[in-house]
Amino acid sequence: MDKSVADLATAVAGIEDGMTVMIGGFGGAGAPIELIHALIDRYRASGHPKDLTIVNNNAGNGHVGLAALIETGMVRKLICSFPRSADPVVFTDLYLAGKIELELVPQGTLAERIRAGGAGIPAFYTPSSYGTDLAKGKPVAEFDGRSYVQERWLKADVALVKAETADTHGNLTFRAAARNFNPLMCMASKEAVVQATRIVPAGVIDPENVVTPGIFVQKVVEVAHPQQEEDLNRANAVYPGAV
Amino acid sequence: MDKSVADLATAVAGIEDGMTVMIGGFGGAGAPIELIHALIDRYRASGHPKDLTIVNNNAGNGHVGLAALIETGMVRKLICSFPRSADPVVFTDLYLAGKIELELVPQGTLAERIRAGGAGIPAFYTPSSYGTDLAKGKPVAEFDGRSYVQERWLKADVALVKAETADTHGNLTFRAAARNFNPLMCMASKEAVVQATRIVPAGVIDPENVVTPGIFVQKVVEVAHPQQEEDLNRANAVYPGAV
Amino acid sequence: MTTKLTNNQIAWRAAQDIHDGAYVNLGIGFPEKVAQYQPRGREAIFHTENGILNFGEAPPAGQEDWDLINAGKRAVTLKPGASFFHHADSFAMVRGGHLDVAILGAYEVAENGDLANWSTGPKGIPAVGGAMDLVHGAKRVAVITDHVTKDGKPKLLKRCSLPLTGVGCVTRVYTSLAVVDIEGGRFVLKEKLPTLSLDELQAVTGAELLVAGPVADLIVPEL
Amino acid sequence: MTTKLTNNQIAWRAAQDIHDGAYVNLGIGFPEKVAQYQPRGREAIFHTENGILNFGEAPPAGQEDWDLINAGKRAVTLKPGASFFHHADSFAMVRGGHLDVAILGAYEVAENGDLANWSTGPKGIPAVGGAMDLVHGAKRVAVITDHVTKDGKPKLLKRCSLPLTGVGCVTRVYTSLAVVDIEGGRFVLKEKLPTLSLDELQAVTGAELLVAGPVADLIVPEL
Repeated sequence: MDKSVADLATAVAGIEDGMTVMIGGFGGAGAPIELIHALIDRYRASGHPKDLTIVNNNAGNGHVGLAALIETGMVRKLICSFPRSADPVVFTDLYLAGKIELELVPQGTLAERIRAGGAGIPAFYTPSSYGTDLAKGKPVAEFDGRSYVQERWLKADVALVKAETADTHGNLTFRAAARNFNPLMCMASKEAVVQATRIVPAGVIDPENVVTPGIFVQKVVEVAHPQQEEDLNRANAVYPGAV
Repeated sequence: MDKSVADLATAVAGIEDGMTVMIGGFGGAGAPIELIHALIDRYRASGHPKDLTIVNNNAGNGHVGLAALIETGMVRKLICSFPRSADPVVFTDLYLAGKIELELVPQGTLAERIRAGGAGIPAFYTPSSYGTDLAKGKPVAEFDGRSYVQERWLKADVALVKAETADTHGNLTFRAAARNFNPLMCMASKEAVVQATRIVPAGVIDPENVVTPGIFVQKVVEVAHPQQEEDLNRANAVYPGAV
Repeated sequence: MTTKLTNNQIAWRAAQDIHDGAYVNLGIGFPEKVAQYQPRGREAIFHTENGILNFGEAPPAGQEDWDLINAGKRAVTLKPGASFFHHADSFAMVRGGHLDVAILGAYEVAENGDLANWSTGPKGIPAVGGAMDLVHGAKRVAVITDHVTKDGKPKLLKRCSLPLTGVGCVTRVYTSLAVVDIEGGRFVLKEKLPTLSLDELQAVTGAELLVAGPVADLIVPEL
Repeated sequence: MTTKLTNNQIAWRAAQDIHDGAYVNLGIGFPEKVAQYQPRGREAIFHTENGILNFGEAPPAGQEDWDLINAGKRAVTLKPGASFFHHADSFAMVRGGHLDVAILGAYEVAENGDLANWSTGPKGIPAVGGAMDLVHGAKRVAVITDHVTKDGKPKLLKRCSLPLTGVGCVTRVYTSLAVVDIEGGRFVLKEKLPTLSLDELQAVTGAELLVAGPVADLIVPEL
């Protein structure tokens, strides 16, 4: 079994018009910049994929990574918790112009909905957002005298994920807080596509230290020197362009 | 911060009559034999704690560990998925005599109910047990054309847990398949009491390799040479007795 | 009647349908035998509910590590690329549809796909384990079983009489006499022992066997 | 009116109530200051939603590791005993009641414990982050805030006018003028600046301040 693929273009080849794509990362930590840029390249060359629904905690920053994806015009809808960041002008302009949809989800609910999607739990109850505008239209129920909101699972066709080490079976480790949503998105997508700083033979990662077992991963591609969104933005990088 | 306690008796001192106690382990792997035996010692010396509700995957084997706890008469009710094992005569006899209650839960539902208890999710839906006797009396709901059973969280007053390495903050690693229910039970209990093969200073365990973060753990006690239920049973050990 | 397949032979037949790279859960007991008969050149990854992916054969007697066991509490070994995880993650794999195949034993299977394999009724100690989870989630849920009970009664039935493990969950049954698919709430015969007539097979089956296409000979090596 | 406390002084006061060994989440921005004022001899463990327990101060400029950030996306460092975990585990800590204290900022706090701190209304881009999760689950949810808005209007109100973050969730408010508890759906004054009269304080508070016991002087060092 070898889940590694040769290049980034092959890695993102399975994404089609109208798909839901989860993208890992919280801010720049764990953001799979190279996979996102490969997807932008494909769109610019072919006009596809478009009308994507993207799931991410944020709405991108500056003009690279997720922000660049949005700027390119491929994204129909964003599901996220915090689209207001340091420099999200790309999303802000499109949103205020009514050109992109937003589904705003509390961060913990977003994480749990994604986990539920991966774990086969179609719905669950959470206290988060009870009594607020974000609970409008959702079923509520009382358990042990307290009120809760029912939330539905969230699944995706594809997840784009950044890992530190991957083995050929797709077992993954992450780096520091770059872990964030990445393991959950692997679980919740039909095809989890992972860029890893290194790909090693099966057996190299200690079974005790595997964070995401390979069963949740379909493709891995090595990106030995991944770019960090924060560094790119501090250099005012623009993609495509002088990245 | 130092969550380590000096001895097993201190570790189990917080368990009172009528409490719900989760006990880690699947078969003998990850079963906190020494903590269980310390609890039996306390009961034999003082008559307390009694009327316990125990949550475990199984019903014990032979006459040590959980089986010995049940045999001692401290347990009013067992919540488990598989009380029929190699040698569960202790539970079998008491159950058939109507002297112990049983709540039978599918194994995956048991795990998820415990995680839900730890994660603040009061209820969730699962396909498991739909249409079976174990779903009787539980609410059902349809999502996307498929039927699901509503299950409630499961929490405990105390969890007895076996880990491999603990640090003074209560960060834990486990050993192989001895992990099983142990991390979940730490999450779902007010007081997670952990026996670890070694206790190390905070900072020794790589933050990447912590399986259970210390926030879920209240007490750790070192048991440098833990007994393995399977070995004890193969030697026909009986507790208390020639263990 | 013809000589039926042995359990090893049923397990062998089931193993032939496991594709390279498949993630597979084998139920406790008889289904565990399937792992022995993986076709050469194919690499399946075995999952056990208690938290291991990619475990291998039992170690030699005396070399067991009792922290390294499968759901049947038997000692196993690890293969390269193995991983450990807790029970909630393990059943996320099961319930979340990540397993390609689950192969289970059965007391009864009904033509509507219902399975009964956890309880023989109100007497004795009930015990369910992971069976009710495994029947939901795996992309393909198959059963391996003798075609009839020890008393000679059919195990493939119109409706189950014993307490159900799952509703409408089984898609293929490998028996000691035949391979039967469940399609649209009916048993569809796919393979049968060549020495057995359709009438003979129908006589020991508790619901109608449809023949919706060619019925292949069920040919299995001596094992 | 008397000189109000600076943000640093409000943060200092809030820090005095954090017990040794407490697990604490500090909201983005102003609440992050609380970490600087941990009393000597007490060790709190700080949690950040994006998956770190026991992080420490910012590294020197130029030595940032942008994979090691807090929920405010600022670079942090690690203290001994730190751990990393994914977002679902992180919010299990939050929602599951494992944090001892969450300290958040506020646009408005109501006497019934309602909090509004995520949206100033329908204009602009809505963004909620982890606030709606943090207000549920932590054993104690405290707010630090100026006592009034920049326009001098009360932020402690009978009922919130802005979109709610959580219902009945706040138990203590540290302001630039006072420390106020929420008990039984009422504001109960616990401490006030010694130079400020009760009437003066009431005049800038949008709901009645109960005095149900001794009111201590709110005394804070120069910072």
